[in-house]
Amino acid sequence: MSEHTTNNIFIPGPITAGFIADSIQKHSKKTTIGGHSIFLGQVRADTVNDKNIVAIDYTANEDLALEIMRELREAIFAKYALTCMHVYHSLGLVNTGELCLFVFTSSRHRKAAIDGCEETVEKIKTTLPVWGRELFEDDTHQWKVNI
Amino acid sequence: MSEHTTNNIFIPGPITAGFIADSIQKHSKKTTIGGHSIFLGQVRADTVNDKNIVAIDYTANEDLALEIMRELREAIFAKYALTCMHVYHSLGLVNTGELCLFVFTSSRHRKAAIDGCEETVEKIKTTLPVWGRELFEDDTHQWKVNI
Amino acid sequence: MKVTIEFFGQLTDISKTKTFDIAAVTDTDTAMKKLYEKFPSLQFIKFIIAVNNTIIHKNTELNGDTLIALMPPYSGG
Amino acid sequence: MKVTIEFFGQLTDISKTKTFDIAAVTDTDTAMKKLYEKFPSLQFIKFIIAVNNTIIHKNTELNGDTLIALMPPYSGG
Repeated sequence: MSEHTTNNIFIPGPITAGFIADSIQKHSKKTTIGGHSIFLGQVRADTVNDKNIVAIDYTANEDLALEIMRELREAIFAKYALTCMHVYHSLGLVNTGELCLFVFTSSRHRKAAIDGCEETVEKIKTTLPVWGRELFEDDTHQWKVNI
Repeated sequence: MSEHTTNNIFIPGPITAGFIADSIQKHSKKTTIGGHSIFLGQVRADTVNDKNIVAIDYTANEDLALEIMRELREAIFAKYALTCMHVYHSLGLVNTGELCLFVFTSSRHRKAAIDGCEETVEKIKTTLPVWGRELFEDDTHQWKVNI
Repeated sequence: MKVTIEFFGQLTDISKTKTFDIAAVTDTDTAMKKLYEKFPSLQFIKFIIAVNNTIIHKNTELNGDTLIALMPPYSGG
Repeated sequence: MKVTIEFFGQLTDISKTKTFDIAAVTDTDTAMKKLYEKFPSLQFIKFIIAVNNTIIHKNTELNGDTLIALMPPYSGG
Protein backbone atom coordinates (compact mmCIF):
# COMPACT_ATOMS: atom_id res chain seq x y z
CA MET A 1 0.00 0.00 0.00
CA SER A 2 1.34 3.37 -0.95
CA GLU A 3 1.97 6.25 1.39
CA HIS A 4 0.16 8.53 -1.07
CA THR A 5 -3.46 7.69 -0.35
CA THR A 6 -6.10 8.54 -2.88
CA ASN A 7 -8.86 10.81 -1.78
CA ASN A 8 -11.96 11.42 -3.79
CA ILE A 9 -10.91 14.00 -6.38
CA PHE A 10 -14.50 14.83 -7.34
CA ILE A 11 -16.38 17.73 -5.85
CA PRO A 12 -19.91 18.83 -6.71
CA GLY A 13 -20.16 22.04 -8.73
CA PRO A 14 -17.46 24.64 -9.33
CA ILE A 15 -14.13 24.86 -7.47
CA THR A 16 -14.11 28.16 -5.60
CA ALA A 17 -11.26 30.62 -5.10
CA GLY A 18 -11.77 30.22 -1.36
CA PHE A 19 -11.23 26.46 -1.60
CA ILE A 20 -7.98 27.09 -3.49
CA ALA A 21 -6.86 29.64 -0.89
CA ASP A 22 -7.50 27.12 1.91
CA SER A 23 -5.45 24.49 0.07
CA ILE A 24 -2.56 26.92 -0.36
CA GLN A 25 -2.74 28.04 3.27
CA LYS A 26 -2.53 24.44 4.52
CA HIS A 27 0.98 24.20 3.05
CA SER A 28 2.47 26.98 5.19
CA LYS A 29 3.45 24.41 7.84
CA LYS A 30 5.39 22.35 5.29
CA THR A 31 8.63 24.33 5.38
CA THR A 32 10.58 21.97 3.12
CA ILE A 33 8.52 23.26 0.20
CA GLY A 34 10.14 25.91 -2.01
CA GLY A 35 7.70 26.04 -4.91
CA HIS A 36 4.10 25.31 -5.78
CA SER A 37 2.65 24.88 -9.26
CA ILE A 38 -1.08 25.20 -9.80
CA PHE A 39 -3.21 24.60 -12.87
CA LEU A 40 -6.83 25.76 -12.98
CA GLY A 41 -9.28 24.82 -15.71
CA GLN A 42 -11.99 27.43 -16.32
CA VAL A 43 -15.15 26.99 -18.41
CA ARG A 44 -15.01 29.17 -21.54
CA ALA A 45 -18.06 30.87 -23.07
CA ASP A 46 -17.32 29.49 -26.53
CA THR A 47 -19.64 30.33 -29.40
CA VAL A 48 -20.69 27.49 -31.73
CA ASN A 49 -22.92 28.27 -34.70
CA ASP A 50 -23.93 31.58 -33.10
CA LYS A 51 -24.93 29.92 -29.83
CA ASN A 52 -23.05 30.55 -26.59
CA ILE A 53 -22.01 27.90 -24.11
CA VAL A 54 -23.34 28.86 -20.69
CA ALA A 55 -22.18 25.89 -18.60
CA ILE A 56 -20.64 22.42 -18.70
CA ASP A 57 -22.30 19.50 -16.94
CA TYR A 58 -19.58 17.02 -15.91
CA THR A 59 -20.10 13.30 -15.34
CA ALA A 60 -17.54 10.59 -14.65
CA ASN A 61 -17.08 6.88 -14.30
CA GLU A 62 -16.15 7.63 -10.72
CA ASP A 63 -14.87 4.27 -9.49
CA LEU A 64 -12.68 3.74 -12.55
CA ALA A 65 -11.52 7.39 -12.49
CA LEU A 66 -10.37 7.11 -8.87
CA GLU A 67 -8.50 3.91 -9.67
CA ILE A 68 -6.79 5.54 -12.67
CA MET A 69 -6.03 8.64 -10.58
CA ARG A 70 -4.38 6.44 -7.94
CA GLU A 71 -2.12 4.90 -10.58
CA LEU A 72 -1.39 8.32 -12.10
CA ARG A 73 -0.45 9.69 -8.67
CA GLU A 74 1.96 6.80 -8.09
CA ALA A 75 3.57 7.33 -11.48
CA ILE A 76 3.98 11.09 -10.95
CA PHE A 77 5.48 10.65 -7.47
CA ALA A 78 7.87 8.03 -8.86
CA LYS A 79 9.00 10.41 -11.63
CA TYR A 80 9.15 13.78 -9.83
CA ALA A 81 10.48 14.73 -6.38
CA LEU A 82 7.18 16.10 -5.14
CA THR A 83 6.36 16.92 -1.54
CA CYS A 84 2.65 16.69 -2.25
CA MET A 85 0.04 16.72 -4.96
CA HIS A 86 -3.68 17.50 -4.88
CA VAL A 87 -6.22 17.10 -7.67
CA TYR A 88 -9.85 18.20 -7.71
CA HIS A 89 -12.34 17.92 -10.58
CA SER A 90 -15.89 19.21 -10.64
CA LEU A 91 -18.93 17.02 -11.24
CA GLY A 92 -22.29 18.45 -12.24
CA LEU A 93 -22.90 22.00 -13.42
CA VAL A 94 -20.05 24.51 -13.78
CA ASN A 95 -21.00 27.86 -15.33
CA THR A 96 -18.75 29.78 -17.72
CA GLY A 97 -16.06 31.69 -15.85
CA GLU A 98 -16.12 29.13 -13.03
CA LEU A 99 -13.34 26.63 -12.29
CA CYS A 100 -13.68 22.90 -13.03
CA LEU A 101 -10.14 21.53 -12.47
CA PHE A 102 -7.53 22.25 -9.79
CA VAL A 103 -4.13 20.53 -9.91
CA PHE A 104 -1.67 21.54 -7.18
CA THR A 105 1.90 20.21 -6.85
CA SER A 106 4.60 21.23 -4.40
CA SER A 107 8.31 20.45 -4.17
CA ARG A 108 11.58 21.52 -2.63
CA HIS A 109 12.86 23.02 -5.89
CA ARG A 110 10.53 24.50 -8.47
CA LYS A 111 11.23 22.23 -11.44
CA ALA A 112 9.64 19.10 -9.99
CA ALA A 113 6.45 20.96 -9.08
CA ILE A 114 6.19 22.67 -12.49
CA ASP A 115 6.90 19.55 -14.57
CA GLY A 116 4.83 17.27 -12.33
CA CYS A 117 1.85 19.61 -12.52
CA GLU A 118 2.00 19.88 -16.30
CA GLU A 119 2.24 16.11 -16.82
CA THR A 120 -0.61 15.49 -14.37
CA VAL A 121 -2.87 17.93 -16.24
CA GLU A 122 -2.09 16.30 -19.59
CA LYS A 123 -2.74 12.82 -18.19
CA ILE A 124 -6.00 13.93 -16.55
CA LYS A 125 -7.24 15.23 -19.89
CA THR A 126 -6.42 12.00 -21.73
CA THR A 127 -6.81 9.15 -19.23
CA LEU A 128 -9.54 10.11 -16.74
CA PRO A 129 -13.02 8.86 -17.68
CA VAL A 130 -14.77 12.22 -17.33
CA TRP A 131 -17.15 13.82 -19.82
CA GLY A 132 -18.29 17.39 -20.29
CA ARG A 133 -21.75 18.16 -21.68
CA GLU A 134 -21.62 21.71 -23.01
CA LEU A 135 -24.93 23.48 -22.49
CA PHE A 136 -26.10 26.31 -24.75
CA GLU A 137 -28.39 29.14 -23.75
CA ASP A 138 -31.29 27.59 -25.72
CA ASP A 139 -31.12 24.34 -23.66
CA THR A 140 -29.47 22.36 -26.45
CA HIS A 141 -26.10 20.74 -25.83
CA GLN A 142 -23.01 19.24 -27.43
CA TRP A 143 -20.38 16.94 -25.96
CA LYS A 144 -17.02 18.53 -25.19
CA VAL A 145 -14.05 17.25 -27.19
CA ASN A 146 -10.56 17.53 -25.69
CA ILE A 147 -7.82 18.63 -28.06
CA MET B 1 3.05 52.35 -25.69
CA SER B 2 1.97 48.82 -25.04
CA GLU B 3 -1.49 47.70 -24.06
CA HIS B 4 0.07 45.61 -21.30
CA THR B 5 0.84 48.25 -18.71
CA THR B 6 3.31 47.54 -15.96
CA ASN B 7 2.08 47.80 -12.44
CA ASN B 8 4.34 47.72 -9.47
CA ILE B 9 5.06 44.03 -8.93
CA PHE B 10 6.47 44.57 -5.43
CA ILE B 11 4.38 44.16 -2.32
CA PRO B 12 5.56 44.55 1.26
CA GLY B 13 5.88 41.31 3.24
CA PRO B 14 4.46 37.90 2.35
CA ILE B 15 1.88 37.21 -0.37
CA THR B 16 -1.22 35.85 1.34
CA ALA B 17 -3.55 33.04 0.23
CA GLY B 18 -6.39 35.58 0.39
CA PHE B 19 -4.60 37.86 -2.07
CA ILE B 20 -4.17 34.92 -4.46
CA ALA B 21 -7.85 33.97 -4.08
CA ASP B 22 -8.88 37.55 -4.94
CA SER B 23 -6.67 37.49 -8.03
CA ILE B 24 -8.21 34.22 -9.19
CA GLN B 25 -11.75 35.44 -8.50
CA LYS B 26 -11.23 38.57 -10.62
CA HIS B 27 -10.82 36.33 -13.70
CA SER B 28 -14.30 34.82 -13.51
CA LYS B 29 -15.63 37.61 -15.75
CA LYS B 30 -13.05 36.82 -18.45
CA THR B 31 -14.93 33.99 -20.13
CA THR B 32 -12.46 33.56 -23.01
CA ILE B 33 -10.02 32.02 -20.52
CA GLY B 34 -9.81 28.21 -20.44
CA GLY B 35 -6.76 27.71 -18.25
CA HIS B 36 -4.69 29.42 -15.58
CA SER B 37 -1.16 28.53 -14.53
CA ILE B 38 0.16 29.73 -11.19
CA PHE B 39 3.61 29.49 -9.66
CA LEU B 40 4.14 30.28 -5.98
CA GLY B 41 7.55 30.62 -4.34
CA GLN B 42 7.60 29.67 -0.66
CA VAL B 43 10.44 30.34 1.83
CA ARG B 44 12.05 27.06 2.92
CA ALA B 45 13.40 26.43 6.42
CA ASP B 46 16.76 25.23 5.12
CA THR B 47 19.43 24.18 7.59
CA VAL B 48 22.98 25.46 6.99
CA ASN B 49 25.76 24.35 9.36
CA ASP B 50 23.16 23.31 11.95
CA LYS B 51 21.42 26.70 11.85
CA ASN B 52 17.88 27.10 10.55
CA ILE B 53 16.71 29.81 8.19
CA VAL B 54 13.73 31.55 9.77
CA ALA B 55 13.03 34.26 7.18
CA ILE B 56 14.27 35.95 4.02
CA ASP B 57 14.57 39.74 3.83
CA TYR B 58 14.09 40.78 0.19
CA THR B 59 15.45 43.97 -1.37
CA ALA B 60 15.41 45.07 -5.01
CA ASN B 61 16.70 47.68 -7.38
CA GLU B 62 13.06 48.62 -7.82
CA ASP B 63 13.22 51.08 -10.73
CA LEU B 64 15.44 48.81 -12.80
CA ALA B 65 13.41 45.73 -11.83
CA LEU B 66 10.16 47.33 -13.01
CA GLU B 67 11.80 48.32 -16.30
CA ILE B 68 13.13 44.77 -16.81
CA MET B 69 9.73 43.34 -15.84
CA ARG B 70 8.07 45.57 -18.44
CA GLU B 71 10.38 44.20 -21.15
CA LEU B 72 9.90 40.63 -19.91
CA ARG B 73 6.14 41.05 -20.02
CA GLU B 74 6.30 42.32 -23.61
CA ALA B 75 8.49 39.38 -24.63
CA ILE B 76 6.22 36.81 -22.98
CA PHE B 77 3.07 38.29 -24.55
CA ALA B 78 4.80 38.30 -27.93
CA LYS B 79 5.74 34.63 -27.57
CA TYR B 80 2.65 33.11 -25.93
CA ALA B 81 -1.07 33.66 -26.63
CA LEU B 82 -1.85 34.87 -23.12
CA THR B 83 -5.05 36.58 -22.04
CA CYS B 84 -3.33 38.09 -19.02
CA MET B 85 -0.34 37.82 -16.74
CA HIS B 86 0.23 39.02 -13.20
CA VAL B 87 3.46 38.98 -11.20
CA TYR B 88 3.98 39.84 -7.54
CA HIS B 89 7.21 39.66 -5.54
CA SER B 90 7.63 40.34 -1.85
CA LEU B 91 9.96 42.97 -0.44
CA GLY B 92 11.09 42.96 3.18
CA LEU B 93 10.61 40.09 5.60
CA VAL B 94 8.99 36.82 4.56
CA ASN B 95 9.02 34.05 7.15
CA THR B 96 9.55 30.37 6.35
CA GLY B 97 6.35 28.79 5.06
CA GLU B 98 5.16 32.13 3.68
CA LEU B 99 4.93 33.01 -0.01
CA CYS B 100 7.35 35.43 -1.72
CA LEU B 101 6.56 35.06 -5.44
CA PHE B 102 3.25 34.79 -7.31
CA VAL B 103 3.22 34.39 -11.10
CA PHE B 104 -0.23 34.00 -12.69
CA THR B 105 -0.85 33.48 -16.41
CA SER B 106 -4.14 32.81 -18.22
CA SER B 107 -4.97 31.79 -21.77
CA ARG B 108 -7.65 30.35 -24.01
CA HIS B 109 -5.94 26.96 -24.22
CA ARG B 110 -3.81 25.59 -21.42
CA LYS B 111 -0.45 25.29 -23.16
CA ALA B 112 0.20 29.04 -23.51
CA ALA B 113 -0.57 29.67 -19.83
CA ILE B 114 1.61 26.75 -18.64
CA ASP B 115 4.60 27.53 -20.87
CA GLY B 116 4.32 31.30 -20.38
CA CYS B 117 4.22 30.90 -16.60
CA GLU B 118 7.25 28.62 -16.52
CA GLU B 119 9.36 30.91 -18.72
CA THR B 120 8.34 33.96 -16.70
CA VAL B 121 9.40 32.27 -13.45
CA GLU B 122 12.78 31.29 -14.91
CA LYS B 123 13.36 34.81 -16.25
CA ILE B 124 12.35 36.40 -12.93
CA LYS B 125 14.93 34.26 -11.14
CA THR B 126 17.74 35.20 -13.51
CA THR B 127 17.02 38.73 -14.75
CA LEU B 128 15.21 40.62 -11.98
CA PRO B 129 17.53 42.61 -9.69
CA VAL B 130 16.18 41.23 -6.40
CA TRP B 131 18.20 39.86 -3.50
CA GLY B 132 17.28 37.60 -0.62
CA ARG B 133 19.05 37.91 2.72
CA GLU B 134 18.51 34.62 4.56
CA LEU B 135 18.16 35.16 8.28
CA PHE B 136 19.09 32.49 10.82
CA GLU B 137 17.55 32.05 14.25
CA ASP B 138 20.73 33.46 15.89
CA ASP B 139 20.43 36.78 14.00
CA THR B 140 23.26 35.96 11.59
CA HIS B 141 22.55 35.89 7.84
CA GLN B 142 23.75 34.67 4.47
CA TRP B 143 22.85 35.86 1.00
CA LYS B 144 20.57 33.60 -1.00
CA VAL B 145 22.01 32.07 -4.16
CA ASN B 146 19.67 31.05 -6.99
CA ILE B 147 20.43 27.72 -8.64
CA MET C 1 -25.65 -13.70 -12.78
CA LYS C 2 -26.60 -10.19 -13.77
CA VAL C 3 -25.01 -8.15 -16.56
CA THR C 4 -25.49 -4.38 -16.34
CA ILE C 5 -24.46 -2.01 -19.09
CA GLU C 6 -23.47 1.50 -18.01
CA PHE C 7 -23.49 4.29 -20.61
CA PHE C 8 -21.30 7.41 -20.37
CA GLY C 9 -20.98 10.73 -22.19
CA GLN C 10 -22.70 11.07 -25.53
CA LEU C 11 -23.71 7.40 -25.45
CA THR C 12 -26.46 8.41 -23.02
CA ASP C 13 -28.00 10.52 -25.83
CA ILE C 14 -28.57 7.22 -27.67
CA SER C 15 -29.45 4.96 -24.77
CA LYS C 16 -31.67 7.55 -23.04
CA THR C 17 -30.77 5.66 -19.88
CA LYS C 18 -27.74 5.53 -17.63
CA THR C 19 -27.80 1.75 -17.09
CA PHE C 20 -29.43 -1.14 -18.89
CA ASP C 21 -29.62 -4.78 -17.73
CA ILE C 22 -29.24 -7.53 -20.29
CA ALA C 23 -29.92 -11.26 -20.02
CA ALA C 24 -27.02 -13.38 -18.84
CA VAL C 25 -24.30 -13.75 -21.52
CA THR C 26 -20.94 -15.49 -21.30
CA ASP C 27 -18.67 -12.97 -23.07
CA THR C 28 -18.50 -9.31 -24.05
CA ASP C 29 -18.87 -9.89 -27.79
CA THR C 30 -22.25 -11.53 -27.17
CA ALA C 31 -23.22 -8.73 -24.81
CA MET C 32 -22.34 -6.11 -27.43
CA LYS C 33 -24.28 -8.00 -30.11
CA LYS C 34 -27.39 -7.81 -27.96
CA LEU C 35 -26.76 -4.12 -27.27
CA TYR C 36 -26.37 -3.23 -30.96
CA GLU C 37 -29.72 -4.93 -31.62
CA LYS C 38 -31.33 -2.81 -28.92
CA PHE C 39 -29.45 0.44 -29.73
CA PRO C 40 -28.37 0.30 -33.41
CA SER C 41 -26.96 3.87 -33.33
CA LEU C 42 -24.24 2.77 -30.92
CA GLN C 43 -22.26 1.47 -33.89
CA PHE C 44 -21.68 5.03 -35.12
CA ILE C 45 -19.88 6.19 -32.00
CA LYS C 46 -16.37 5.32 -30.91
CA PHE C 47 -16.07 4.00 -27.38
CA ILE C 48 -13.99 1.70 -25.21
CA ILE C 49 -15.27 -0.99 -22.86
CA ALA C 50 -14.47 -1.63 -19.19
CA VAL C 51 -15.57 -4.84 -17.46
CA ASN C 52 -15.83 -4.41 -13.68
CA ASN C 53 -13.59 -1.32 -13.90
CA THR C 54 -10.88 -2.92 -16.03
CA ILE C 55 -10.55 -1.63 -19.58
CA ILE C 56 -10.56 -4.50 -22.10
CA HIS C 57 -9.28 -4.61 -25.67
CA LYS C 58 -10.68 -7.94 -26.89
CA ASN C 59 -13.53 -10.36 -26.26
CA THR C 60 -13.67 -11.18 -22.55
CA GLU C 61 -15.38 -13.98 -20.65
CA LEU C 62 -17.98 -12.92 -18.08
CA ASN C 63 -18.46 -14.69 -14.74
CA GLY C 64 -20.95 -13.70 -12.08
CA ASP C 65 -22.47 -10.26 -11.75
CA THR C 66 -20.81 -7.91 -14.21
CA LEU C 67 -20.74 -4.18 -14.87
CA ILE C 68 -19.88 -3.31 -18.46
CA ALA C 69 -19.04 0.39 -18.93
CA LEU C 70 -19.18 1.90 -22.42
CA MET C 71 -17.01 5.01 -22.55
CA PRO C 72 -16.62 7.44 -25.49
CA PRO C 73 -13.47 9.65 -25.71
CA TYR C 74 -12.84 11.50 -22.44
CA SER C 75 -13.33 15.24 -22.14
CA GLY C 76 -12.53 16.12 -18.54
CA GLY C 77 -10.83 19.29 -17.37
CA MET D 1 27.08 67.01 -11.31
CA LYS D 2 26.58 64.43 -8.59
CA VAL D 3 27.58 60.77 -8.78
CA THR D 4 25.82 58.46 -6.35
CA ILE D 5 26.79 54.82 -5.89
CA GLU D 6 24.00 52.46 -4.84
CA PHE D 7 24.93 49.11 -3.28
CA PHE D 8 22.73 46.02 -3.45
CA GLY D 9 22.65 42.55 -1.93
CA GLN D 10 25.78 41.32 -0.22
CA LEU D 11 27.68 44.44 -1.33
CA THR D 12 25.92 46.28 1.47
CA ASP D 13 27.74 43.99 3.94
CA ILE D 14 30.95 45.61 2.68
CA SER D 15 29.78 49.18 2.16
CA LYS D 16 27.73 49.29 5.39
CA THR D 17 25.68 51.90 3.57
CA LYS D 18 22.98 51.79 0.92
CA THR D 19 24.29 54.79 -1.07
CA PHE D 20 27.58 56.65 -1.24
CA ASP D 21 28.32 59.90 -3.07
CA ILE D 22 31.63 60.30 -4.83
CA ALA D 23 33.26 63.40 -6.26
CA ALA D 24 32.44 64.17 -9.88
CA VAL D 25 34.12 61.77 -12.32
CA THR D 26 33.79 61.53 -16.08
CA ASP D 27 33.57 57.78 -16.61
CA THR D 28 32.66 54.58 -14.77
CA ASP D 29 36.21 53.18 -14.70
CA THR D 30 37.34 56.23 -12.74
CA ALA D 31 34.33 55.96 -10.45
CA MET D 32 35.14 52.30 -9.74
CA LYS D 33 38.80 53.13 -9.09
CA LYS D 34 37.73 55.58 -6.40
CA LEU D 35 35.32 53.04 -4.96
CA TYR D 36 37.91 50.25 -4.75
CA GLU D 37 40.17 52.67 -2.85
CA LYS D 38 37.37 53.34 -0.36
CA PHE D 39 36.05 49.73 -0.19
CA PRO D 40 38.94 47.37 -1.09
CA SER D 41 36.85 44.24 -0.37
CA LEU D 42 34.56 45.04 -3.29
CA GLN D 43 37.12 43.45 -5.62
CA PHE D 44 36.38 40.01 -4.15
CA ILE D 45 32.72 40.03 -5.11
CA LYS D 46 31.24 39.59 -8.56
CA PHE D 47 28.76 42.28 -9.59
CA ILE D 48 27.42 44.11 -12.61
CA ILE D 49 26.98 47.84 -13.02
CA ALA D 50 23.96 49.88 -14.09
CA VAL D 51 24.24 53.58 -14.93
CA ASN D 52 20.94 55.41 -14.54
CA ASN D 53 19.10 52.09 -14.75
CA THR D 54 20.89 50.83 -17.86
CA ILE D 55 23.19 47.85 -17.40
CA ILE D 56 26.65 48.56 -18.91
CA HIS D 57 29.36 46.14 -19.96
CA LYS D 58 32.29 48.49 -20.57
CA ASN D 59 33.64 51.85 -19.49
CA THR D 60 30.93 54.47 -19.88
CA GLU D 61 31.05 58.26 -19.96
CA LEU D 62 29.13 60.06 -17.26
CA ASN D 63 27.23 63.31 -17.85
CA GLY D 64 25.18 65.18 -15.28
CA ASP D 65 23.76 63.64 -12.13
CA THR D 66 24.34 59.91 -12.22
CA LEU D 67 23.18 56.89 -10.26
CA ILE D 68 25.58 53.96 -10.45
CA ALA D 69 24.07 50.71 -9.16
CA LEU D 70 26.39 47.84 -8.17
CA MET D 71 24.50 44.57 -8.33
CA PRO D 72 25.75 41.11 -7.30
CA PRO D 73 24.08 37.97 -8.75
CA TYR D 74 20.30 38.10 -8.34
CA SER D 75 18.47 35.84 -5.94
CA GLY D 76 14.82 36.77 -6.20
CA GLY D 77 11.90 34.37 -5.97
